[in-house]
Amino acid sequence: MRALLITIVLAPLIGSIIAGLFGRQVGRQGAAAAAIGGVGIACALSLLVFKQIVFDGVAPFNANLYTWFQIGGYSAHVGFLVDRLSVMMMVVVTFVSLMVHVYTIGYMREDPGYQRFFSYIALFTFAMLMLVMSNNFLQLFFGWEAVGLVSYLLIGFWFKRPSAIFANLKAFLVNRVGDFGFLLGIAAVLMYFGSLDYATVFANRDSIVGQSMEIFAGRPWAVPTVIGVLLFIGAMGKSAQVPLHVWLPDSMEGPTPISALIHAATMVTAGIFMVARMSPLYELSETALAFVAVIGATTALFTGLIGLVQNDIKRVVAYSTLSQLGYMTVALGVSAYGAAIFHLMTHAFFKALLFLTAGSVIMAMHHEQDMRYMGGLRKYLPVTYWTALIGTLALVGTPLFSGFYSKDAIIEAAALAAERGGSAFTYAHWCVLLGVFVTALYSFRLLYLTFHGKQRFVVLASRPAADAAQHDAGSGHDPHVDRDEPAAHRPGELEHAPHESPLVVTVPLILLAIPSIGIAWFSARAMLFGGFFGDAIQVDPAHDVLGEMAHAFHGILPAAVHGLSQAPFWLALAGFAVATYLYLINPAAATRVRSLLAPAVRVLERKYGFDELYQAVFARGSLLLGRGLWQVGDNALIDGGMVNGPAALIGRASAVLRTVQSGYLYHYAFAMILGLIALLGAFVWLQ
Amino acid sequence: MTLPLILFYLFATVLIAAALAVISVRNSVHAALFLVLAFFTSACLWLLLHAEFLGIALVLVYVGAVMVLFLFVVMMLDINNEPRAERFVQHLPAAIVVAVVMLVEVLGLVGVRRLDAGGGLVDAAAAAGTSNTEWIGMALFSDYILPFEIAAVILTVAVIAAVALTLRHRPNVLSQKPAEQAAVRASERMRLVDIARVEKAP
Amino acid sequence: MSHHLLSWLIWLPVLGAVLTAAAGNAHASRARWIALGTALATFVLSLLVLQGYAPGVAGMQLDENTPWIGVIGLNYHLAVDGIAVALILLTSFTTVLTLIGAWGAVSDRVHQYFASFLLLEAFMLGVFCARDALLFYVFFEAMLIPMFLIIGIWGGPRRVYATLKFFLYTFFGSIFMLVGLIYLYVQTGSFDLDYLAQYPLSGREQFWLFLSFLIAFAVKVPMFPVHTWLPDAHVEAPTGGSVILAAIMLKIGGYGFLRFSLPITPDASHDLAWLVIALSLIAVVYIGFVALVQTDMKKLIAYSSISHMGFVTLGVFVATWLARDAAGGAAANDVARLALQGAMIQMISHGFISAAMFSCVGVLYERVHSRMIKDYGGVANTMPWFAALMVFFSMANSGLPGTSGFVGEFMVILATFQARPVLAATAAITLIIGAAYTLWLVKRVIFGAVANHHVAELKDISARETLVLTGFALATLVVGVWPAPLVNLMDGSIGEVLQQLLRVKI
Amino acid sequence: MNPIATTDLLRLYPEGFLLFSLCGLLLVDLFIAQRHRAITHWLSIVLLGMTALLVWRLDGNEALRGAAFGGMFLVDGVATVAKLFILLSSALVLVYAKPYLLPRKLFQGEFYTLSLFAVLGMMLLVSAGNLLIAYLGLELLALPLYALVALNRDNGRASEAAMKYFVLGALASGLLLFGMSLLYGASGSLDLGSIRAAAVSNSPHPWLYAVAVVFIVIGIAFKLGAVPFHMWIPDVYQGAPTAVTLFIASAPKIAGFGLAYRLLDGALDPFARDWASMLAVLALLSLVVGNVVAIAQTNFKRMLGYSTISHVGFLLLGFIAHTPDGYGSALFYAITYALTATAAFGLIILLSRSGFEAEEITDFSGLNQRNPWYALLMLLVMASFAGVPLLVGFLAKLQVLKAVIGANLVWLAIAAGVLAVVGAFYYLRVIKVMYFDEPTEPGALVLPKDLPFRLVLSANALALLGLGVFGGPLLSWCLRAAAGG
Amino acid sequence: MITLGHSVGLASILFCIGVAGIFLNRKNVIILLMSIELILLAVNFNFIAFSSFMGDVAGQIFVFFILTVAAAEAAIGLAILVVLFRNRSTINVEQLDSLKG
Repeated sequence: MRALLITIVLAPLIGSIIAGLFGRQVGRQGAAAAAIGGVGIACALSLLVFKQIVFDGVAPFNANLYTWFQIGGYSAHVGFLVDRLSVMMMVVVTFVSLMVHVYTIGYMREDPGYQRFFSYIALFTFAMLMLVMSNNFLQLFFGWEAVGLVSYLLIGFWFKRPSAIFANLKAFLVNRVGDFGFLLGIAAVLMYFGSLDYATVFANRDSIVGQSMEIFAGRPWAVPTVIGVLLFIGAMGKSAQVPLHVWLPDSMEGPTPISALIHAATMVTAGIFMVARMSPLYELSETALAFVAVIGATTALFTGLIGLVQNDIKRVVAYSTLSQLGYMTVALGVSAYGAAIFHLMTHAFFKALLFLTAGSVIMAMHHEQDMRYMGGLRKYLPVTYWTALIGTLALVGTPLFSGFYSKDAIIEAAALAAERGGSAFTYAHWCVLLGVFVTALYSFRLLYLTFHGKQRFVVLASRPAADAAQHDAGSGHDPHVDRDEPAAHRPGELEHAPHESPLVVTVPLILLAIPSIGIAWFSARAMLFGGFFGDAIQVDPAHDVLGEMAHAFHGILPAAVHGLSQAPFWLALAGFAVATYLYLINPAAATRVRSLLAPAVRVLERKYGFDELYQAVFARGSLLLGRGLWQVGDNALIDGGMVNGPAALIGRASAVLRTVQSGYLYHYAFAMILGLIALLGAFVWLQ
Repeated sequence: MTLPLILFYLFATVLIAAALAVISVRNSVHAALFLVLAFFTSACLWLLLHAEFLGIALVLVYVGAVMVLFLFVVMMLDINNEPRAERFVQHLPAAIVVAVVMLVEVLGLVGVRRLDAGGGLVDAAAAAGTSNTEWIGMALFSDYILPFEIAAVILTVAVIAAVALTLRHRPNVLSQKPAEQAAVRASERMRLVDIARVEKAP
Repeated sequence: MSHHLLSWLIWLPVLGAVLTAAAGNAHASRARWIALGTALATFVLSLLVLQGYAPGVAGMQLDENTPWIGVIGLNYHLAVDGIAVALILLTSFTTVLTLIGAWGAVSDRVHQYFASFLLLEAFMLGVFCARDALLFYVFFEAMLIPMFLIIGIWGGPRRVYATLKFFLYTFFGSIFMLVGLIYLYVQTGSFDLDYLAQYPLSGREQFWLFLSFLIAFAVKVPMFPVHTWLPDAHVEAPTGGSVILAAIMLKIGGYGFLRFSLPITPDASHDLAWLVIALSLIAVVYIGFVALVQTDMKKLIAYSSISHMGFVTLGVFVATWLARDAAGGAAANDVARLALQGAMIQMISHGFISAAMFSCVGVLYERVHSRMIKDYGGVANTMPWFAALMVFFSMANSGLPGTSGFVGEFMVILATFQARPVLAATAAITLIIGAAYTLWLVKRVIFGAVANHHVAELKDISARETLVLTGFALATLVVGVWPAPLVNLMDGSIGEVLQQLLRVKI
Repeated sequence: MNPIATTDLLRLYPEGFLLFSLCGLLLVDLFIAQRHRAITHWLSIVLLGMTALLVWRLDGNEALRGAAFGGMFLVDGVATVAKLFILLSSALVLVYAKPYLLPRKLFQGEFYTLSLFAVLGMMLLVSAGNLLIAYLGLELLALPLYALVALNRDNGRASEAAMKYFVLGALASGLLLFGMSLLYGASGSLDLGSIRAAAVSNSPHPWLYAVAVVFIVIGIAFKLGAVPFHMWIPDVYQGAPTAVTLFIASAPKIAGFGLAYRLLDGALDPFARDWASMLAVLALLSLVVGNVVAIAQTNFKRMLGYSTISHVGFLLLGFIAHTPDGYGSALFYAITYALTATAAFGLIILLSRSGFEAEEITDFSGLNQRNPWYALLMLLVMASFAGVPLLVGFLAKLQVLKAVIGANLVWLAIAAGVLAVVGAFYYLRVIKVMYFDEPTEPGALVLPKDLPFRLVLSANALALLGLGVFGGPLLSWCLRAAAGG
Repeated sequence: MITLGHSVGLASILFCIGVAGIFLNRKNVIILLMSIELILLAVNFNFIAFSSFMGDVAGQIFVFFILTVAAAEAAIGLAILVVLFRNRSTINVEQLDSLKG
């Protein structure tokens, strides 16, 4: 087992190192092979381990590989904890990554940074695996930061683009804000448990019940709450929860949609996973849970709203991701960890699907991402269209689709939690409900604007195909063409008709479409109610909403049927109807609505002004502060006052004193006599 | 008020007056002469203090030698007596104040009154049944022989220094050159020149 | 040789320096090789020291003690413990790489340049080996001259100002230490650190002595507000100078706290810890913000050095709190050890990272002859390998786990949290600011489109430069991934420092 | 009327030898042609050497320790150490002087004879056991110096310096004499020992002591050049021919120590508290004025003049502890200072040529490019002045500070230290000029032919390092001597 | 009856006059030399006074030497003066200020 796990982790790393450091030697194919091979191995073995743990009932693996440091009673190790929770994550991560790798072959074909890219994503897989397989906080933090690093590299992959390198800096810093809390959380854990190992910590979880600490004098806070909140701040950064969500949309700067997928479907789930992993601790604090729920709910609803007004196809998907993450977080907040993880999984599949379809569309449109210049693509890209449709249906939670089960579970859990009381949970419930409507609205808007309606682009067949193909090859992939520079052609003009993407692209689409539909059929019961996770997740009986729901669950079909009668379904339907009317039947109405709700729209387009605020307060503020401290503190006060000041003073004193040496004999003699008088007076006369 | 005391006061007054004159008169020659006066009076005072030998020595050495040297230099350099700089006048008060302060301090600290408490004047030489000169001589050439030698050295130094500083070799002045005389070779002493015979014209 | 190992370690570089200087201006390459050879030999010796040191055994080892200048009580007393060994390794290792890096850095008076570095190495090693307070001071001061010359002769335009500032600042600080030491000698009749550690001192004495040490070491570290010499010195110094300065010289300050303040004035160290901790936190945050707005790469890195060294002092003095306030107890003791370990590892790691960062700047400077950020941009286009390394070191500098930069800060923050969570939070701000100024630098220099023709003409790093940078990279990585060996090397000694700290002297 | 014992004469053997061979030298010199003047040069150096040898031999003979001529002349440890180093540094001076005097037409016998007389004076001074000898020794030292300063007769500055030196010197010795007369009045004796004794037992006019102390201290302060009795130093250092400055800067400092030691410790020990506090004030003033004003100087000799003042401050600090250790430290300080100063001025002479005095600091620009070796030597000298460890200057400062702190004057020690930092600035400036600046004149340095000069100079500068590293024996010797060993 | 106080007092006065002469004098150096002679005279007075009132010979011996030295001093002083005058063709103290600062 140990050897198995080590291989799983190291295979991608080795692949990454080969592709990265020896890319020149092994060449493009070599790099691709190495990376894919590594991740492939990891994926296969993960499935194997999954089988062993889930079906063969092998006991969860928990052991240290080596000791990181050992100081007195304190020790930190590198080790693995593989139980049902982590193995599930391992499968998701490796599988999605594998898809991405394959897809990359085609997507990045022409990019000079081919090897580099493979090395990045393989490295990402490694980091993510370290994160999910960790058995202690230290290693968790390592993976946590490592995925941050890779996302930094991925977003800035096309480092010539100012927007890209701005985005990756932003992403890293915002994540760092989260890590700030996370690190302190870890410190608190160490303080109260004296250890960083999950096992030890969870075993002694009761020791902190009722304890309180004074972070600011005279303000006792419950320790579980402090720990919970601090750790969750980390999750907020990684999982892009309001108000630390600002980095995710910008992260779409990476070579879309791959890095986008990395972020949307995989990396961001780290936060969700972490909270689920910490369930034993969170269960100790109502307050922490409420906090989680509120943040999640806010994210779920309000980021979804932003999605409504976006025109960039990627960004719509990105915002929908944000909103879905909000759902998961809500699930965590209401102690429906199973639901959260379940939704995480289903979402991974259908969101991956959506991203890849988006990518396919973008490729077809020669890296035109603005939906206002699309439309009617259905007939050009049939495969892409159908797979996209499936993804959308799953996303909005159409009964029988995987998304339905996970999402409904969350909403119901929220409802139950709300009944149990607590304004926070009520708020959460309402948010997720409305969220359903919003989700349907923007999802179908995307679908319609892209694939339906009359095509809003013209094809200039003037140029010879070869040239066009050559251009197609060049544009976007070739880093020297910068998207922010005025493109070679005016928006909405294509050199030649769009065409369906190659197999390496479509195959992953299809492969992802299948689980998007059906994965829930045979995993819903287990993961939601079946205690699939065993003791990896612990829920305080008082909070066990899933437990209650379990009684109402009688299987997949009944659930679907029952779903038809539920509010979420009708809300989704409403969203679908509105979208259909505005964007398919009567596009003119859309503009009218826009102008009608102009103020609201503006707010949404400004994304509630978070970016501006941060830019103004934190970015500029700290620059101003720094400049002030430097000029005033260092240069003026310290150097001027304490260092050069005295020096100059001595210099001046010297210039003055030397004039005493006037050169006149009688002055010299006079000085001596004054000395005599002074000595006589001071030492004899006065004694 | 015995005679010696009267004389003491008399000479003291003259001495102080002369001293003041030395440092205040404009003309260097006059200053020198006042200094001579000062020496004379102090010599007299020393006689009153039973230091006959030193009194005479003072007159001989100082008035006879040093002061003459002074005058000689003054004359030689014929220093023009430019009028006293007005800065002198403006600095004068400060200087005088300082001088007075010093005087007060010194007098006060030395404690003139307290000194009077000590015994009166004793003529040790007479007590020893010798003259002051012999008294000093005895000590000088027995206990104080070492200083005496050193003093001799000092005078030598003075001679060397003075010569080194002032002696200038004038080209047209004949003087002994011992170094060359010592280094001279026999061949250089005498040179034979043959003079052509002079024929008388017929 | 084995029982004079430390002496060899110290005096071999001196010999090498003499030979190097003797090579003369005409034979630059000969001088270079002699110097490099010496440095390598010294490195080997330091490895022997490591091998000769037994971590398990308590107390100072490889002891050499002979009277040097008996009348003034100066003994030639050398010995090392784990802490010293670690720093010795750092020194000899860094010096080798520095010399390689400086290979072609200067064209005139090469022999003097390399000789100065060897002298510097010798004196720094001396500082780490010295067990006699005065001997320590002697090396501590002697070090100034070669550095003074390095900055002054081969430095930048404002080198004279910078080097004078550097010299006088340090000289000024150490004067107080000297007076303190003499006072101790007058009281105890010995300069021997082991003896002084035992000697009881009144609270008042400890107070003043502590301050005198504090001034000396605070300048060296440097701590706010006596840090302003460092940016100037770094900016003007040649690359090699900056590297040595940042990598080793600053450490001597931290080392001094461990060797003087804690053992000799334990009570004062504890009572005045608040002062040092406050200054450290100011350094971490204030300096972080200052670093953010620098326009000169070297200056930026210099400020970041100050900010990172803040963690060292923070760790050391938080340890005094933890060890004493937490009412004893094994746990409290362990936290204190955690703090000290953090401080020490932070020193080592900062040695590698800052050295590497300055070397990176040096690489660019040798090509473009500018340190200004605005003169660069898009370096990654022309120097991919360099870019990769620079990004790596930047990440290390902003404390990414897996690099050594993380370990020390992590430990210190964990420990500080147990003393005062608020302080830990303040210190943790560096997570954000540190990343901000470092990565912003990377963004402006490495990434982006090619900024100007200078950048366009850049050649990627040569084999020599690669050697240097990868050397540092490996060190950073190893310590980051597996700090255990380093920790174990120092653990025993740190335990002893704590024991000394716990001894109440009043 | 007691006869002179032979032991007395034996105790005086070195001085006597020097005196008579000196008279011999006078005659020899008279018969030496100018082109053979080197003979005088070497003869006088040999003389000093032999005298040193005699001093050494004398010290070896325990029986001859003690007082001669009824306590007028003392042979003890301090006297021996001081004499040996007076002779050594004077010998250095003579070696260094030659290359300076030759091109300036000053290479005359007078320089040597006068210098040797001064040396004799110093030797008497340091073993004076009697006010009279002290006074005569002082004058025997001073008079030749006055003359030497003016030796370059055609140089206005030199003669101005000489005149200032003379007048102030005379004034100072007048003050000293006044003090002596009061001491005599207070104790009824000229013998230092009995003065000291009378102070505690039977003094006819005890109150006079206190006054006398002030005048004595002033006399000493002037000789050493402590503020405010320092005014002559910068002018004389600058005005005098470098060779003479070199002389004034070196050996007389040791002699000055001797004077202070004899009078303050030998005679006025019972009043240590008084003069110690006076010296503390003077020392502090000297440190401040010396270090601060030196910064503004551009003329090297003048700067060294001010630096001397600051070092005198340090030297006096050694006295204020009025313990044997303190005196020993002061002696060590004086010796090391003398050696450092000789090296410094020697290097100035090295750079100066006929018609060119390397007096300005800027004359040293880029010396490192022109001649790295001598630049290194000057670096050592400056570092030693500044008190950087491993150089002898550090040992001396350390030792003095120890004495000060031992006397519980920590604040004074700190002040001295801080002012030493100020002082470091202008020493560093010289290094800066040599190493950082570009040469003002191109090409390598043209060295004087005089090989012995160069060798001795190098040895002298390296000795600063050597003594810094292995100065222990010398220091302990000084301490032992002061402790009466 | 002459007392010790009288003579020492007189000496002190004389001494002060001599000292004052040195820093009062703004004119030529010769006066300075004369002032020095005055100071020495005062010192001699002290010695003689003490010597005679204590009946001890040492004081008078000392005076003897002071006279000797003073003569030598005067000689050298005047020599320097002559050299100075040759170079500067003035002995005005006001103009002896080429060395300062």
